Amino acid sequence: MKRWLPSPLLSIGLLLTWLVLNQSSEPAHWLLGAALGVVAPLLARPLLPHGHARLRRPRALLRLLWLSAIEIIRSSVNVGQLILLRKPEAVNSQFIRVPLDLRSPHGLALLSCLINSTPGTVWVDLLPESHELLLHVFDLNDEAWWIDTIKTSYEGPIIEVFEGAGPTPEGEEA
Amino acid sequence: MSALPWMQHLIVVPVLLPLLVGALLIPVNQNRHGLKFATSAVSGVLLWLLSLALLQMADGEHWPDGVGVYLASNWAAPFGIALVVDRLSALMLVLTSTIALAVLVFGARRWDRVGVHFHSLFQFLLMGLNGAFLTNDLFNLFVFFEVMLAASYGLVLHGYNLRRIQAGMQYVAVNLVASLLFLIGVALIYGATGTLNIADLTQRVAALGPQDTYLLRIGASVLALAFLTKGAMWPLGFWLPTTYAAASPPVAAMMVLMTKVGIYALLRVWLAVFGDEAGELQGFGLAALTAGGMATLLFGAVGMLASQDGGRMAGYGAIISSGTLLAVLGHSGSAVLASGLYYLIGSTLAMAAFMLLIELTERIRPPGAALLAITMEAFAIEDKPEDPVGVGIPGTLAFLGLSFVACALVISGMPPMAGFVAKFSLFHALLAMPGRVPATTWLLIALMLLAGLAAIIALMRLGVRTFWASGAVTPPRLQLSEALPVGALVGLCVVLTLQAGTVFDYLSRTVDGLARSGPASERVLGEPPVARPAVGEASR
Amino acid sequence: MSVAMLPWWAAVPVAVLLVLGGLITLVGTLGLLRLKTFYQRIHGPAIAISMGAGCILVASMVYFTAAQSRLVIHELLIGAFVLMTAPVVAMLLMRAALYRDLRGRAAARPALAQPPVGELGTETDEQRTDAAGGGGR
Amino acid sequence: MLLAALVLVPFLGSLLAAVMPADARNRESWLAIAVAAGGLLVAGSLYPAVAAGQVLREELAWLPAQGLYFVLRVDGLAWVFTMLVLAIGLLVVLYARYYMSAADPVPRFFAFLLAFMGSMLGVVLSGNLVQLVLFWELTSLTSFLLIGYWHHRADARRGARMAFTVTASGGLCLLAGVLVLGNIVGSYDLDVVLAAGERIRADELYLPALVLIALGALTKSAQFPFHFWLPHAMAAPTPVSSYLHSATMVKAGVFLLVRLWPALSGTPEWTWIIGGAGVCTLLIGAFIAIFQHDLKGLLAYSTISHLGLITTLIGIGTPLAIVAAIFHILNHATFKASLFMAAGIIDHETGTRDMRVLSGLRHALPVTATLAIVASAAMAGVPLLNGFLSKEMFFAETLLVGGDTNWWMSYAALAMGVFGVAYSLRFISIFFGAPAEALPRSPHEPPRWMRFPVELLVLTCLVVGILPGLSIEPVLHLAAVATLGAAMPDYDLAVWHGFNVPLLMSTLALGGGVLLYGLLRRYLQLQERDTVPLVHRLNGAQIYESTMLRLTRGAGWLLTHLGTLRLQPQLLLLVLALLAVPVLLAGAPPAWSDAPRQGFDPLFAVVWLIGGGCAIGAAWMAKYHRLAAVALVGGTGIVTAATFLWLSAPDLALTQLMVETVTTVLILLGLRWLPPRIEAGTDAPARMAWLRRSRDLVVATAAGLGMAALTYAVLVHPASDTIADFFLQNALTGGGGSNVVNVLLVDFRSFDTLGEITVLAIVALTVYALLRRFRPAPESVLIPAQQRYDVDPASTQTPAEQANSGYLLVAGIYLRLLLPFMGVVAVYFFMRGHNLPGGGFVAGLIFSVAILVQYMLAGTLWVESHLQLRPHRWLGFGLVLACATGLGAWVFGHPFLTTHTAHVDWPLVGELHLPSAFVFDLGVFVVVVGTTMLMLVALAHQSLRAHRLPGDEAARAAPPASGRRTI
Amino acid sequence: MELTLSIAVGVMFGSGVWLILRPRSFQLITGLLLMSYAVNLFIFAMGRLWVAQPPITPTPAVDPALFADPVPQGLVLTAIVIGFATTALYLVMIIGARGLTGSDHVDGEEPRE
Amino acid sequence: MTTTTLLAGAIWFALGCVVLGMLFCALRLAIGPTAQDRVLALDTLWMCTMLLALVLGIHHDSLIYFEAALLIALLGFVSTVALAKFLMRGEVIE
Ligand code: NA
Ligand code: NA
Repeated sequence: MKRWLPSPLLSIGLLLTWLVLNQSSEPAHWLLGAALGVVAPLLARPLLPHGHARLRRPRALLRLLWLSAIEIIRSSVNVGQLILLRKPEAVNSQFIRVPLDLRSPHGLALLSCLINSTPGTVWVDLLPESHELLLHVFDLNDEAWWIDTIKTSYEGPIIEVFEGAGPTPEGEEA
Repeated sequence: MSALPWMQHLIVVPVLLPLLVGALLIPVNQNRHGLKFATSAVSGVLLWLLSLALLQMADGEHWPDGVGVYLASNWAAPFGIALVVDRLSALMLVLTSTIALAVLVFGARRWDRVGVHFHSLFQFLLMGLNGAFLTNDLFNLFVFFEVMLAASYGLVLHGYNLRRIQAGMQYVAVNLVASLLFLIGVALIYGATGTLNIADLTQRVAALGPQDTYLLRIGASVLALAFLTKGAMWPLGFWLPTTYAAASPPVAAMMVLMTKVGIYALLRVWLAVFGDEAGELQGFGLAALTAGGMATLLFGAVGMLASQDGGRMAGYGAIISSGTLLAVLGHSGSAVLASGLYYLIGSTLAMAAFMLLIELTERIRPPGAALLAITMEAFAIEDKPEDPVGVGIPGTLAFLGLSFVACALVISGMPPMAGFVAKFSLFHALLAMPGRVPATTWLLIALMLLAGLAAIIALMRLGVRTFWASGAVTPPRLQLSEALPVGALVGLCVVLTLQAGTVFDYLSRTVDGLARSGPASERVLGEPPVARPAVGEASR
Repeated sequence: MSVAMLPWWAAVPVAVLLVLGGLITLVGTLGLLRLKTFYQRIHGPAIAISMGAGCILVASMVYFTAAQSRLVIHELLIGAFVLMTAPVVAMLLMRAALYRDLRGRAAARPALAQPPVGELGTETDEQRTDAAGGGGR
Repeated sequence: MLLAALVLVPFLGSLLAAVMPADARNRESWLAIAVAAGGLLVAGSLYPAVAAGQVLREELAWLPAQGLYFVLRVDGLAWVFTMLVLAIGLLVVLYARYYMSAADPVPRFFAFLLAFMGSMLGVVLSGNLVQLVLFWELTSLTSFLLIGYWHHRADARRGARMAFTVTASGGLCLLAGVLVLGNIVGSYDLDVVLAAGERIRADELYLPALVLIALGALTKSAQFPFHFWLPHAMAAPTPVSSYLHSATMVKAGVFLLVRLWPALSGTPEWTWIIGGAGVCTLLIGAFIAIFQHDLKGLLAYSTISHLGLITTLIGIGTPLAIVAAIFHILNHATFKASLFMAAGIIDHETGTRDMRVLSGLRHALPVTATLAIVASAAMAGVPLLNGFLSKEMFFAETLLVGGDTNWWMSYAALAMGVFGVAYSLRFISIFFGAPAEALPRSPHEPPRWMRFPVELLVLTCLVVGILPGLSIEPVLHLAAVATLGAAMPDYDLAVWHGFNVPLLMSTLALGGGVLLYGLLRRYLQLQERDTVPLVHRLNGAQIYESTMLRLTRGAGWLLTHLGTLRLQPQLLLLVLALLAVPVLLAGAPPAWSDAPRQGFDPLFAVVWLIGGGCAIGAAWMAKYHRLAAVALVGGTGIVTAATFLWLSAPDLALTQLMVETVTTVLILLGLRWLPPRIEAGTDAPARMAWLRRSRDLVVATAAGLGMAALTYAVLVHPASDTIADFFLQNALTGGGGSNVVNVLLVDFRSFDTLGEITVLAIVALTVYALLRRFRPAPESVLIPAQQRYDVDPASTQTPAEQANSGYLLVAGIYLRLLLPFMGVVAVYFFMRGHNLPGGGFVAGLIFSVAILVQYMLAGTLWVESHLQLRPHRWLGFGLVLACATGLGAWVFGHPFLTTHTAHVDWPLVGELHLPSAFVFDLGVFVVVVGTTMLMLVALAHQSLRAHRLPGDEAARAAPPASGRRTI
Repeated sequence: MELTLSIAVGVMFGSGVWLILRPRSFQLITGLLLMSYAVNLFIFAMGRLWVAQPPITPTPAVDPALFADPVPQGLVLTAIVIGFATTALYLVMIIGARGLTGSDHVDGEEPRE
Repeated sequence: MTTTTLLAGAIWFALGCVVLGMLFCALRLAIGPTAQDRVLALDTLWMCTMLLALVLGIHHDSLIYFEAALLIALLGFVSTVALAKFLMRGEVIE
């Protein structure tokens, strides 16, 4: 099964993509979509060294996404206000470093997606030795608050989603 | 449903065969020279036979009016793309495949190995050339021009060195801009007339409104600029000598054909669109062509005199021949066309042979001798006359010398070779025009004679330096595969001279067909597509 | 004008979302134009990408669903793809800028080959036009 | 056939001789002798007919359409010349058998000689003027080869070139003249032309025709001012000189003048041009001849002088003068041939031709000396020898010129006679005096058969000189009648005409010549002086050489001013042509009263404010800020894509977007190898640069305005009836697709698409081939500075490490996850293309970009170790697939590329249509992928090479392994 | 809209012409790119301007006057692709020339002035 | 006010905002000053074009515009990434 369908989630995603793209639910499209869902990951597999992500807690993921969505809207309004109302010189943009415990590449990817999608913060780099996240914050008031928010609101849930409760890193070679 | 007679398919084969062969050779490993050459050569031979067959068909009773039409994709002209074989295009196909065969054999032992994918590029070049000769659609002509040019870019840079890449930069840049002009021209013609098919244009031109006529004039002039850049008209052809001199000999020989394509295209479009059906547009722009042709002729002559190395001379020789053709065509149109075409055949064959020959003769001369020889001649420095004891010329040198003389005679238009016949018949045709001979005719004749003189002086200088003043001790090493094509091309020039009457008969039939643009265009537009299975069924 | 006649329940949200999306986009790009350093500027488009695009995508979904009387949700794909590609762009661009600045500064002041990062964010880099070095490439 | 054989056999003999072995001297000689003797027999057999006044003609159609027939025609004149050419030829061949050294490549010699003989016969026998020109030029060519026979000698090469240049140019003038003549008469046939004398002389083109023909004849006959080539032609082996400069080559010119006498003569122009040249030549030639030291040089100038004499006679143009001219042509041929041969014997025997060295040869070469003395006497015009007779006639004719009041012609003739005697004495002097010492070889009498030709010729001189009426009269009459026809005068060929003025002149000339010679020897150191008095500055050869040099230099100068080797001027000219030519040709535009169809859209205007701004910005930045220029061009591209979208061309928008992306990546890949701009030297004149820039700015602005105006003119002008309607109406029914653009590409105009994907394949192969030989600039060989910056952790990592665990880890997760989605999207765009925007091109580009992203992410090595892409195969397969799809139509009896649709009924899925256009489009897809991958990957591979290249340098630049980072 | 597009074509063409007259190979290739954009738009304009009338025919029987002209679009598509290919070729040529000649001048050598 | 005029107004407004946004991007693209600024501006220009396509789709009540937007969403980032990588590493494909 794993040999022919390395990641059912991905395959389903592809099938759905196909159906949505064609805006059709004809049997032919289901068939073709399914075929693509099987073939595309197989063809792409040699180029995926980290394998596919496995979601341990899908529900935690949904909750995380919901919270992030709210955060995105809030930050958007903030940034918009700053751009429009504050003098650019008065905006306190800073780099900050956030020590991370998250190791899973997929988890890190999700984290970066959430951080970057949230206006006002940009993921810069992951410092290799210290495993710290270098972050750029548009308007920094309180560095500790940022570090804390990221660790609790984002990193924690992500670790939960991908690694379950346990600390074992996931995502070796598929 | 009625099937297309299989003979009819032959029209498209000159495009398809090289395409398929070229494509099949792409994945073949670079080390398998033998296989690549063999495949390429088989294709060359087949193309040659095929072009002869098409010539036969076009000249015979096979098609009414000697015009064979092939509707690619089975859509009637002007909607689909029509390929048209008439005597002229068949002639160009024969010329192309002949030279191609010679070049292939010539390149067999050495040149196809100095870079990769020689044979694929070569086949694609043939495809482009053949397609350009066959197509009756302006945009398709552009596409085949691009096929031809792209392949020629590759071939000019084949096994590139400093000189080739410098020349290539010029060649490619100028032709890229010229291609843009081509597009502008074609687009404007479409914008003005609403069609791309040449035969359709022929029929539409006379009925255009003043605005569309104006746009058509502009479009046609821009298009002509593109053709003339390829045909190396002064002042658009400065890239040519540099490129010829830098390209490897087999490529340079093929390049000779390519300048002719520009002129062919111009001829095709002009005879059809601005021919006898064009109303007030008949003969549009020909005066400018004459002037440009004369300037080109003069420029070629000057360049010939000023050049020292064979490659450049050949380049200016090609410019002279372009200039001659353009000037006479502009001057008298179809009245001199038969002679012009004869000239075209002769000069192309000789120039191609010359291109190959130059490389062989360069083996005679020890490197560095050239410069010394030039100074010596220029300042008339005499070395002491030695004892009157001759130097034996072994067979190779005799062969090379004879071929050189033959080529030089054809290129310069000196008797008794084809070049002279061509020039004489051009003169005769120019002078035989009704009415008093205008001064421009005399000027044109004088220019052609002067250019011939310049050519023969320059070529003699080169020949003397190469064969007589080289101080060569050992005769150059020559392989049969290198001598054979040169000999064959020179032999063809001789045959062309001896059989001038026969050739002219064919050419006058060709011109008869071309001069009346009406019937030919009706043939193209009237060719019915093969009946499809029911229309509805196909679309279901 | 080929806009279809929509019922009120669809037209109003679409209109609002469009206006909102347009405004946010405008503000985001204004940020790009107005802010003083690159590190600040990168935050401007972020709102356009996240919120502006989001609003317009939703508007599009609602509009076509209502206009065609069937569920049209293929805009979701756009949203998903943007979510997956925008972070890559931001990360790479930010990191490129950072190391370019570090390198530029190291070249300008060889003694300070490895300056602390914290110093970077506040500095305006307007003065340093990148003529020859990387920018000229 | 007989006449044709007469001309052809020498050429066949030439070919035969050419392929004979080098050491077969006897065989070749016999061949040549047989050819000449056979020719003589044939020609001789024609005598009865010719003598009876018949004109023999043979015709062969060559270019009937152009009125060009191969006509061989023998009348008296032609017959006499034929005999002359063949007879002297026979003797020369015999002589050459002994003259040529065993080391000389004799086959070549005889081959050239026979070819020359054939050409000469062709000139003489031509009954068509164009054909005459043809053979005329052939004599130039073959004589060029003969003169340059000893081509290892520079003087031979130079002499050959000079002779050829002069005579061939003359030949071209002759051709022009013949064309004019043909234009006047309406035929090139000799008989017709000769019969049309009145018409020709009355025509307004008479003078040009005369001048052009005279140029041909005068150059060939070495007449002043073209005489200079002849002495230099003496570098040829002596048999060649003996043949060319007595009976053949130089005689062709005077032959032609005699030949055309009926058509052209009888006008003052004729007399002035021909006679004037003749008089100048006879005086100058004779005078210079006296001061030569080289035996052959003396003979050469004497030849010039005698030809001047003949030309003068022709110029005088009275019937009697023509008789005299023909007579002297024959006489000169005999004595001059024998003299050249004698000179050759002397050269051969003594090893030198220098008259300063030679003396007293009568002791060693008594027979030769006698022969040479007799021949010289004939040359000097001593009575009882043939030269005397014709010279006497010449004197008589000169007296008639200008009536009783004008004597200048007679003085000139007398002077020439005096000089002639003087140089003849000079020639003879080598046989007298003390035997020379220190000769390179000690002389002996030559072999019997080498001397025989000389003996025979000298005998002829004597016989003709003593018994002209019996010997030469009939022959001369034959030639003269053929020329003069009804104008044939009465004349009397006798040795003694009583005491008259010509005899007095002859006597004066003889006496004066002896006196002059004596004086010159005594007072002008004739034996030693190096220069010719009075006229030594008049060095034709030097003028020729410097003319040629100036010609070459002038041509070079012109070339640099008329042309250019640089690219920028060429492009400028192209743009200027684009601006000027259409405007000039199209004339004034007609009234243009149409209004725009679409209203003004401010948003669209703003969009193009962006696009235009980006374009101008790119133009501004491209010199020093390449990356900025790339970005700005990208901006223009995006706006273009948006425009396509806006204006109902979704397919174009999609393609433009993808091409934009790929182009950007491509240019960046290329920029890696384009090191920072090297600043040009500051010494470049800034003013010039400014001028240039202003000029270019004007040109660019004009081009932009022109294009804008043209576009606007079309846009506001309603389209005429276009072929587009057909496509719109038939796409769905006939092409089976609703996306008309796609149906155009894969059905209506699929032939274009086939060509287009071929272009892609060609370019990919070319790029690949170029990169195989790519050598980077030294400045860019090193790893880029960015990668050597040791603060960056990536500087110590391989690309694969960067992607799998380094800074690209997080980005890599996305990019790798996106790969299958990109594939699916590619399939989507491919599948829908026939009905909706999309198709093989776009799909191919999407697929390529998907792969490309992986290359960008993990580097070439990693990707290729995990995924084998073989772009070459893709290319080949795609092209073959597209072709094969097209060829499939043949099976159904349809033309190439006709589309067919297969209808497949599948369970569950239902009926599926598989149009062949779909397979064709698949071919397009495959080729696009192959092309893009081959080009980009080939470029990317260069980085690998560079990483290997710098070796220790890179190692030095790389930081120590770890731990020096502060972040 | 007609005016805007005309000016757009003109500006791009003019910028391209300016660039191809410059001496540096990168300027030349940029100029060629801009010129081919301009020419593509020009060809496109030959079908006149149509807003929201893409040549996609929903039914067999259509009124051609209601659709944009597909022919120029087909031509432009071909021209875009060929232009892309030739740009790639020229790019590789200029880096090849830069490597061999040591100069980025279009003539492969700095002009002698 | 009908729904059509309401929608039309909103669409015009959105189009205006997007086009103006594009103009801002283009200005940043032109003035730089650093290379990364230009790259960022270019990327934003891509995004704005995507939004333009979407709004135009609504404007013309047509799904034809969707594909262009999809393509930009999926692949618009590639040239930006290439540029960024070029800035950071000096070459696009290592
Ligand atoms: Na963010
Ligand atoms: Na007198």
